[in-house]
Amino acid sequence: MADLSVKIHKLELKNPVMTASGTFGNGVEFDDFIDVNALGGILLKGTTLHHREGNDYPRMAETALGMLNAVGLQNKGVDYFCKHIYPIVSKYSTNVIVNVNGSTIEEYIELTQRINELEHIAAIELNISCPNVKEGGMAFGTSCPMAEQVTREVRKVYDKTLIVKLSPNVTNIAEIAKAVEAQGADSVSLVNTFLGMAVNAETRKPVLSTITGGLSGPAIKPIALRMVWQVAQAVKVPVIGMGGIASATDAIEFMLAGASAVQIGTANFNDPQCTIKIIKGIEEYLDRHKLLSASDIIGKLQM
Amino acid sequence: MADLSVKIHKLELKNPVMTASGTFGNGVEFDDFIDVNALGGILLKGTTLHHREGNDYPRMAETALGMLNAVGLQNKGVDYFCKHIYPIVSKYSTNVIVNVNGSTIEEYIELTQRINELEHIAAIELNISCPNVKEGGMAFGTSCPMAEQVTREVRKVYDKTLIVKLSPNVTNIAEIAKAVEAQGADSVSLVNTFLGMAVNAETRKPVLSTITGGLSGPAIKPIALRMVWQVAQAVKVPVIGMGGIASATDAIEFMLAGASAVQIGTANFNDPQCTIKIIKGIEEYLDRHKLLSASDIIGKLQM
Amino acid sequence: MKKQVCDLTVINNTRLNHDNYLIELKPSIKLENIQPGQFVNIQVKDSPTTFLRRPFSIHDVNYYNNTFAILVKTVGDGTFKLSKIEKNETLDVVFPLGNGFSEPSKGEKILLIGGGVGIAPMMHMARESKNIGVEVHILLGARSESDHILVNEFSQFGQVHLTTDDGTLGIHGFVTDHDIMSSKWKFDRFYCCGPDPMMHAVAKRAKALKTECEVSLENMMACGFGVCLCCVTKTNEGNKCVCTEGPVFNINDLEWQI
Amino acid sequence: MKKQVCDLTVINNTRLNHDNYLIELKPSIKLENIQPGQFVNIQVKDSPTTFLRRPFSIHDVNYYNNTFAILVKTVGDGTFKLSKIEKNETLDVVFPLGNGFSEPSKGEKILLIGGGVGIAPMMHMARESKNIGVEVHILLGARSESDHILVNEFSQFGQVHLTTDDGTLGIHGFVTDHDIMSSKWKFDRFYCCGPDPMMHAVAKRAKALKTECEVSLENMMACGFGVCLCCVTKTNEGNKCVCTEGPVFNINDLEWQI
Ligand SMILES: Cc1cc2nc3c(=O)[nH]c(=O)nc-3n(C[C@H](O)[C@H](O)[C@H](O)COP(=O)(O)OP(=O)(O)OC[C@H]3O[C@@H](n4cnc5c(N)ncnc54)[C@H](O)[C@@H]3O)c2cc1C
Ligand SMILES: Cc1cc2nc3c(=O)[nH]c(=O)nc-3n(C[C@H](O)[C@H](O)[C@H](O)COP(=O)(O)OP(=O)(O)OC[C@H]3O[C@@H](n4cnc5c(N)ncnc54)[C@H](O)[C@@H]3O)c2cc1C
Ligand SMILES: Cc1cc2nc3c(=O)[nH]c(=O)nc-3n(C[C@H](O)[C@H](O)[C@H](O)COP(=O)(O)O)c2cc1C
Ligand SMILES: Cc1cc2nc3c(=O)[nH]c(=O)nc-3n(C[C@H](O)[C@H](O)[C@H](O)COP(=O)(O)O)c2cc1C
Ligand code: FES
Ligand code: FES
Repeated sequence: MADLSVKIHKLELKNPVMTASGTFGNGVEFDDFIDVNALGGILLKGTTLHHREGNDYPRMAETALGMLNAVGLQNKGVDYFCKHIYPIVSKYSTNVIVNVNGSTIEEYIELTQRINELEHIAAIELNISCPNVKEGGMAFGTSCPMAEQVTREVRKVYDKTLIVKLSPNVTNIAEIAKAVEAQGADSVSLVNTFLGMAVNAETRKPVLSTITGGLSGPAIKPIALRMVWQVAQAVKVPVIGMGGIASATDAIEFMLAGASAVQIGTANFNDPQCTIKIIKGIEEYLDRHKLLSASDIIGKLQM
Repeated sequence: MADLSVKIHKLELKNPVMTASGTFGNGVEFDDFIDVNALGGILLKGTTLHHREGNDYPRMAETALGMLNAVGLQNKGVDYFCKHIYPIVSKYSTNVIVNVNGSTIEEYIELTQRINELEHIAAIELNISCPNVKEGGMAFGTSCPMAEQVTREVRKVYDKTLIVKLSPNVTNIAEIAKAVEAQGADSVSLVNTFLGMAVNAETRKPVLSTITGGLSGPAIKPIALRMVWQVAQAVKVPVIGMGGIASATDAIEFMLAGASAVQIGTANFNDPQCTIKIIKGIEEYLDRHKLLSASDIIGKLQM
Repeated sequence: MKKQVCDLTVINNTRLNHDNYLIELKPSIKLENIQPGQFVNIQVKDSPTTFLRRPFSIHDVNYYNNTFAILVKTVGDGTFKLSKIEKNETLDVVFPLGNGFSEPSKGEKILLIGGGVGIAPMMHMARESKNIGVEVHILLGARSESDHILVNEFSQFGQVHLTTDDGTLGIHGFVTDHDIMSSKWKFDRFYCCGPDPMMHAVAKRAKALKTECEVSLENMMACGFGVCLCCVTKTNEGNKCVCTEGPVFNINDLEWQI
Repeated sequence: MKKQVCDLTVINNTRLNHDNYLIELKPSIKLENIQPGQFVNIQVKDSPTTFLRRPFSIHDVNYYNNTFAILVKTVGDGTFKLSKIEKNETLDVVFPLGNGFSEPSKGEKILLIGGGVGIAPMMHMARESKNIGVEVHILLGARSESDHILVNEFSQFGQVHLTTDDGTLGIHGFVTDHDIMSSKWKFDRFYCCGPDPMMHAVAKRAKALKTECEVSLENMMACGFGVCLCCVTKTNEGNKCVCTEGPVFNINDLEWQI
């Protein structure tokens, strides 16, 4: 049986399959469906310094093999997180990673410092790519200087594994990846959602309360895969790939393109057990191809 | 019965439905299926100054409700066009528009001058967004200064309707749209295809000979619609919307978001008669909503 | 019972009228303690336009046969495909989801109000309420006579009152036009599920009558089990997820302008 | 005949073996002059993974009943869904597409070579060729005995020769291992359709024997009628579209390394 373990900087993942922030709650919502500890790691939902109500309903629109969301980082803030959520997620033996969001550099720093104190949080994922908030969010991820600055400042106050999550809504994602790598990111994860829109022709109104939202799901896979491939060639740090992954085959494609690990997002909604099936499928694939370890496919696309 | 006619600069379209370049051949391939003259206009396949063989097979990959293509502007060049294709397409009474491609500014200019001489070509669509060629193509459409320059130079030698076709592979498409408008574009059309990629997990090879290709079809509709909406707010010239339109409802959504006309691309492959159905559907919609003309929905999204 | 994702066998699919289908499902695990108002989330296969699961109220439960039923009204391709499902086929279902209606007390008099396919959760509610010695009245509203379904089945558990928008059956008008909703009836509780405007009208009446009232919301859902945060509704305590903190809400907790 | 896009009625869908289905279709317009080797392009409904139409060779034509048949081998969801189609359902088909095999002359001796589902276009070819007084031999290759289908039907039009990769029926080996492809038979023409390696091997043999040889290619297609330029193959005259300038090519025109 093939060795599925992979490394993302200091993180040891028992397999390359993680969950994507905002699609897996705090993990506990999945306890009824799967053994969360069987995953390589879990990304908790986006956290901010202060409580956020998020955007108004409707926050969701179904599209061609995809969905738009405009949740807007609804969460109870870091105090609540430390008091009520952290104790629960600390029980997991898998890697638990917090997705960190700010509207200003200062917020990113303060939030990171708070998370830094939490022993069982193995890493943070710096979200500089949320398309659903008015301030900060994607603005940091679509400008090289801003991406650099926020990474540099957060790096100063954080010594565990720092993953920076990139926005796909850019002309040159490899450039942003190189910029954050140069500022000390230990890994980059991509892609966050694509800015999209849905219109109701009958009511002649936008479907989402926020007009635009973030597109995820199988529809975006070809673009996400291209971006992961471009970024993997541009940086030396490990790349975490995501965007429309719903099967082991999808995950393997991302790994061949250069991803050391993958995150599963929207697919969790359709099948709360898909992550476990994907792990099994990768294992079967490696065995069938007589490969000894997951690293035998990472970046092994043959040209 | 509602008045379907719309205007794109000097072009009078009997209805807002055109075909997208590269998906409609030279029109004649559709003569067996539809009355091409019933369309608002047709965009001929991408033309270059010199003969191009295009890329190697495989040039196509099917994706989640979409497809990647890597045709690479295969065409016989402008001499052949003038001699053999122009005489045939001149028979059409609808607007016939040439999609103009170059690897250098000089090529764009020379090609435009050649097309300018053709009486029955009502307009050109300057393609600064082809992702499938090594030189030129998308490079012009993803940089503001380059987009400005090519538009300015072409404008100098062309006095009929100049449409500039934008690339979606950018951070800020509205900015590019404003830039080409300022240089004299009479209209902008968007979007061209999204740069994407497909991998065959079994062979561990890219599916396309060119590794990456352009994504089109319903999958991209939410992103295309958002871009059309952003561009329509940013420019004063008429916007031509496209990207995944397959039904009258899709077309109406783009028009509500601000498109004065639409182009139908990939949907022509699935249903060679879809353009005619879309025209009928728009007409029915207007009648059902007691609207007198197509212009009553253009940009009429209610916030 | 614990949330599950499993393949349920279709025991029966009965067409009730032009657009309503009663689908009976049998899990391999034992059904226990399904609260009236809870729902299931179903994967629709072979529908390119149906990407996400589709939520349906648990219509009725038969613990003896270990089956439950859902009532499906065809409105788009997802429900259309479901309506074509045949006996012995399986459906991939996540269930049971959400919180049900709060349990009435023995001796109370309650009114279950269902509009359109909103009657779906009321059968299980009517059955369970009658079982514990509650006086059940059922008020069903529909557009027209042919839209009224399951009237006989409901009448097993209490008196049924009907309205139609066009007057072809029962009282001519909306449910709130029915005398049963007037002050003289003195219900302890209203339980309501139906189109938004109807639930608002019922809630308004309930406030006026000072009657306890719960409504079951049908917000658009992506996950159905509390992780996507797409299905929220505004409450006194901020945004709450309809899928896990509802779908049933007491109208006093909602920020409705009524 | 002129290219059409229309709904064809399924007259019959016969399962031939584990993965091959013979689907008979009836158009409302009159069939005329369908060339052997031409193909149709079918819209597959209800398959989220099947976005584009799927091309199939025209297997056989019955002008008298105004029907034609296609032979479908299930390899993915598109062909799987097609294999489930039932009598009286309709399929949305674009046809006839492409150029057929060049017509042999009366008195000639030809060998039709089909590998796997590549036998599909050969029935119509065999029938038409026999009709005009050509001596037809048919060489069918398959993996194993159970993969050989329609052998009796082919034998109406000429002598059938069989190979299997595993030796369970006919000659053990590939089609090129069969004696019928040796120099002593002196065929005027080979017509071949099957997996790429097989067509290459046949082409090589044809070159060695100096026998005229046409092959039918199965490149991936997006449109099927010459507008997307996705299906190209390299020829002496540059890239040509398999859908409109093929699918049948003379091997001398192709840039194959043989
Ligand atoms: C908790 C809950 C319980 C439900 N119980 C039942 C039930 O017991 N029986 C039943 O038939 N239906 C029920 N519904 C509604 C049902 O889920 C939708 O009708 C179904 O998802 C529509 O799917 P579709 O693919 O057929 O239609 P679509 O093609 O997705 O939509 C068709 C039309 O219906 C509208 N629509 C779809 N879903 C909703 C929604 N949730 N709210 C408002 N409009 C919507 C769309 O905007 C569109 O106009 C319930 C919904 C929820 C959230
Ligand atoms: C001109 C032409 C004529 C054809 N005639 C017939 C016929 O008569 N009968 C028949 O059964 N099939 C025929 N085919 C092949 C048939 O079109 C494919 O098998 C079908 O499109 C597969 O669809 P799917 O959705 O089932 O498989 P998918 O899920 O799309 O694919 C399943 C597997 O098959 C491979 N595949 C799919 N299409 C092709 C292709 N064109 N070439 C090589 N590999 C492919 C895929 O890469 C994948 O590995 C023909 C193809 C062409 C181009
Ligand atoms: C409902 C929803 C909420 C999300 N919330 C977050 C978030 O809080 N932080 C974040 O970095 N990404 C968030 N994402 C983006 C996902 O983590 C992921 O990057 C994206 O969905 C693409 O992957 P997928 O196609 O597998 O879903 C969210 C996505 C969805 C669908
Ligand atoms: C096979 C193919 C070839 C194309 N060739 C061209 C081209 O030559 N010039 C051009 O501007 N756009 C070309 N396009 C892009 C389309 O015109 C259109 O912008 C894109 O496909 C998005 O629209 P759709 O989703 O409706 O197809 C091509 C698209 C496809 C699928
Ligand atoms: S539907 Fe996802 S949280 Fe309610
Ligand atoms: S398949 Fe489109 S040109 Fe051949």
